[in-house]
Amino acid sequence: MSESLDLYQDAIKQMAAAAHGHGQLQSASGEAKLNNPLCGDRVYMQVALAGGRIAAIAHQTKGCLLCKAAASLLGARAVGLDISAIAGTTSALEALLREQAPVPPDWPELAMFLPAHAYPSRHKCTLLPFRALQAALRQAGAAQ
Amino acid sequence: MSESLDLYQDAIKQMAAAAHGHGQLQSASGEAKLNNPLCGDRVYMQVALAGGRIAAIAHQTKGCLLCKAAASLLGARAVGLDISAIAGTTSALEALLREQAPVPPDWPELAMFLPAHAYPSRHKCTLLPFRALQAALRQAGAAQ
Amino acid sequence: MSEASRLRAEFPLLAANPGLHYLDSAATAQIHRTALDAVAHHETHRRANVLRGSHRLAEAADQAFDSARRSVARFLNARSADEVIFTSGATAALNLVAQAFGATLQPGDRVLISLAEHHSNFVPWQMLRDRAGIALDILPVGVNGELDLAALPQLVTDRTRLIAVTQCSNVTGAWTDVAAIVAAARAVDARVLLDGAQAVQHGPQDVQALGVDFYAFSGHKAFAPNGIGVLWGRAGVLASMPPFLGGGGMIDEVTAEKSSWAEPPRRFEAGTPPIAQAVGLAAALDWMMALDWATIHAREARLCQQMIDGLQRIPGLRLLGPEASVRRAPIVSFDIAGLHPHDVCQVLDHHGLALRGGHHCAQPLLAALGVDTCSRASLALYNDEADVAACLDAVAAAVATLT
Amino acid sequence: MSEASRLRAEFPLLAANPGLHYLDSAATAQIHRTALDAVAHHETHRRANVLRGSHRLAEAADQAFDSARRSVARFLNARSADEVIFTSGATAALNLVAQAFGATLQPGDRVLISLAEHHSNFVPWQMLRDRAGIALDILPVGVNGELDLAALPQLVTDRTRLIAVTQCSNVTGAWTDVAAIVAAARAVDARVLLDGAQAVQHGPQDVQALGVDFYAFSGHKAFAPNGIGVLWGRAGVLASMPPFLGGGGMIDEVTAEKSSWAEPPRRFEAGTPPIAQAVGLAAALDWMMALDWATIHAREARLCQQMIDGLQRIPGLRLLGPEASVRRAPIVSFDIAGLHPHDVCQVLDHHGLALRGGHHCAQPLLAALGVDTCSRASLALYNDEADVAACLDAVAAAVATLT
Ligand SMILES: Cc1ncc(COP(=O)(O)O)c(C=O)c1O
Ligand SMILES: Cc1ncc(COP(=O)(O)O)c(C=O)c1O
Repeated sequence: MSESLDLYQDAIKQMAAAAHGHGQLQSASGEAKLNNPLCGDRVYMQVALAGGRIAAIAHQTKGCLLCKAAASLLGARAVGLDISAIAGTTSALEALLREQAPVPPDWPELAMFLPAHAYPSRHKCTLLPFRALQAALRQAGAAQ
Repeated sequence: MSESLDLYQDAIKQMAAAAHGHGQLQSASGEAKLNNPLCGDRVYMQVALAGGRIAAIAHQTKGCLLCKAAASLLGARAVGLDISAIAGTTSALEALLREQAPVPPDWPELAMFLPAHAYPSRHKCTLLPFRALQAALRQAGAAQ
Repeated sequence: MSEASRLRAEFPLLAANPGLHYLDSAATAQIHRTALDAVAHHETHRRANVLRGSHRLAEAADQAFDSARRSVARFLNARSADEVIFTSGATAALNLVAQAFGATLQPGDRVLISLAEHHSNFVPWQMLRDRAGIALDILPVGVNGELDLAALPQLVTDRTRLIAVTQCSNVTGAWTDVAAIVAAARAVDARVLLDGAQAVQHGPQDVQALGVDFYAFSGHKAFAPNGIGVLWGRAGVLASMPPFLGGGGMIDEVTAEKSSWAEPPRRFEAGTPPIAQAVGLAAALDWMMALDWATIHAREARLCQQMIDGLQRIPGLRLLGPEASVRRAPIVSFDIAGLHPHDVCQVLDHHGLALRGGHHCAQPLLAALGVDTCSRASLALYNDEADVAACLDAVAAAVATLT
Repeated sequence: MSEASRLRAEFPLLAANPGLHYLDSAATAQIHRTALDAVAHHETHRRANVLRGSHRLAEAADQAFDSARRSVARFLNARSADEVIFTSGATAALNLVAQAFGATLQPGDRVLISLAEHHSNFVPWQMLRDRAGIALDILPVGVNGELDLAALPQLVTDRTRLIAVTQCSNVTGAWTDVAAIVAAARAVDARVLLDGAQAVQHGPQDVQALGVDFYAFSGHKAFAPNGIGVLWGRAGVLASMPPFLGGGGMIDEVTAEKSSWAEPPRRFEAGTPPIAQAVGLAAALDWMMALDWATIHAREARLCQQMIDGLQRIPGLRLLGPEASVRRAPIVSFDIAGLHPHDVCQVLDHHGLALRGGHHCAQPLLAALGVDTCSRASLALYNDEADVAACLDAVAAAVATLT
């Protein structure tokens, strides 16, 4: 009980507070609403595509710090990427949560989620924005 | 396991085999079919009344030895009795099964059911013909 | 040793976790050792199927099961053990009523529930509405989540056949004014179902004094095994209902063409019932019946007040639930501005506290209270001052950690 | 020590009752110590409600529950653990299909069952027929109670949507020719439900190889706790079904107006599930998966044959069940002319044998076999030659005592 709770390191709190990408797009190519019925987390994710790549992203996120930090990270980093890059990063995050797989070099920020490995019930919260983005991209019809 | 099983004393087997009252009445004042869904025992009981007393009784009984012995005992003894006498004997049999209450002096044959005290799952089988007779009497409209 | 620590020592999980402050009894109360021992003893000495016994084990299992039914009847002060139906839990009990009593309703009949219901006493009625063409009315709640009894007169009509409400909210702890509900129902000859899930861990109940027609609860919230629950129903009402599930044990006779049904309670207990769990439940209820509830209630109320007073001092924290004047169970839910309950409860866990954060299966109530989720501390007879103090410290720590 | 006595020693009840010849495993198999220990361990170290965990106990309970689901999936060789639904027993699982799959049927659609079904796979379909206006067809049985597969072509029609049959009769022990049923169903695009209640105590199953769509069983017949059962369903079929019961845990979102549902399996698990029982079930199934089933099957078959051969020599005794050529589970039912099974089993009990007499919740089958009731000896992996010999002696003694 005395070890510190590194789940809530400053990186997470700052990323969540920054709320990169929070808002709404005027015209989206695709969007998705996902929720986690067990905890009430909700993500509304929109993307605009240009040439198969994300040109703009916006989200409205109700959730815990992990969920908000993940959404904010996508808000900061997703522009310019295509659906397969997002799929790869989502898998990397899953593996990192599940089995402490290495942090992908191009997404060093994912390291902030490593302590969540110890809390399986929080994995879904963390992944929810990534899943929502994938769903929005699929809705936009972005071919893999 | 070596003590003998006094549940199946000769008195029971003989009473069951005698099947007193087995058959059907030409014209009954009342009748009832009762069954025990858990074991499949079935009693079809008919009575004819005269002056508020049982003038004739007949039954068709599918059941275990206890059930058959009880039906046969009623076939042998019920004629001439009224509904309240039957109610009294039924209660006496219940008490005897439940808590080894004394055998009523006017129904010494009930003693044969005393060993069933130790087997609560058999109490219903034993009582079924008595319950069927009571139901038949009620159907005959015999006032208490 | 304090009374609470003496009690605490009787709970295997709490005894095995001396550092744990368990404040999640509204979700699941810890099992009392007498219940756990009863399950092991039954499985080791009397395990057999029931109701068709023709060997001594089966006979012993039958007797243990019947005796468990009588214990439940005593716990509820039911008129007869034949009014006690064993189910797999409160949710199954509530669905049983929605389906079997529901089958006796006509299109246009009305059922009244409240906005404060747990999903288990909400969704079955929506499903019945959609299936059977009945109308579902919903009693609103006030700003603190208490049932708005002033709305009863408009909502209880000649077509109202059933009022189904919780005895105690799993979010706010508010006890329902059951007498008012029963009076309103009786005026139109409607039946009353009480969801007692949150009540049973706070002592024996008296269904006759409550005056209701159905009462549902779960074993796991009564210091007993899970996988077992009870529906109590008034004999006459049960007798008028068709079966819920079909299967072994609930029939009178089955033929290829059609089947007929056993009398209650067996009519509503299809299949092999949860036998060892019923025996465990009886052990827990028998143990509860021997306790001094006046003392326990006084302690629960005192601790609840300490919790409320302490939480109120935390900046940004909003308490959900009734005014001080309303009788409440020791359940305290709260929302801290800007913090998500899952994060709060995670930090609390880090400090050795078990609290639950989320929607608590009461989304309509939370929506009425203006929140999506909240954190909840729920107290039971094994909690003491140290649990409350630890909780208050840890909530303060959580605010510091998370902001 | 023989293999059977080594196994026997692992069952708490059998170890506590050295003189007992337990031949009633078809009603309830004895619980294996690993399952009983797993329940006690769970309740002592991880007891919490699941699926909404925000403290470490709840997290541990969640993981134990998820892991139990994966054990069941392995035991059944299911494609995914998400195809495994925990219920309170086989009867609840069968009713779940009758109601939730039943709700997808149209008036005029047909369901085919057999005359050999246990009431739990008979009555729910009669109830569905009477409620939903579907037609119920019944596959007849031959003189020995085996399914009359020759009647399949006439009974399987374009309107047949489901064939629901037992994998193994609880009266005759006959195994169903599942491949023939599946082929007939596939020809008209009907689904197949297999009632595996009697199969699971004879080893792990392979639902993919069986080729069925639903598979139901109970924990208490699989050396596990009672109060728990499983419905396995093909993912696509489950996804097309509306919920069965309403309550906590099965929703996506609840509003006062309407609710939406979670994905399977949670959609079909309303309320707090039987958590400790699931953990106990997983322990029993894990233990079973490590056994040498070829050896056990050979012993079961040998003992079954000894029982049949011995009983056949008793004058007036009629064996029910299939010809020697048909594959059967070690279940032997018999009728002795002029003797009632309850009396027979009572005398057997006096000699230390636990057998069951009655209609075995299979009245339509018994009627087809021309009896109201019968006595049944059922063998499991802990039985040995001594049990069979004692049974044969005691049946002879019963005939002497009762005539
Ligand atoms: C008020 C209330 N009703 C019903 C339930 C459902 O109980 P269970 O999940 O044990 O079926 C609960 C508990 O979750 C509850 O708090
Ligand atoms: C073939 C068969 N199906 C279904 C059942 C019902 O199982 P349960 O009573 O455990 O729900 C049984 C056992 O009683 C059975 O033998």
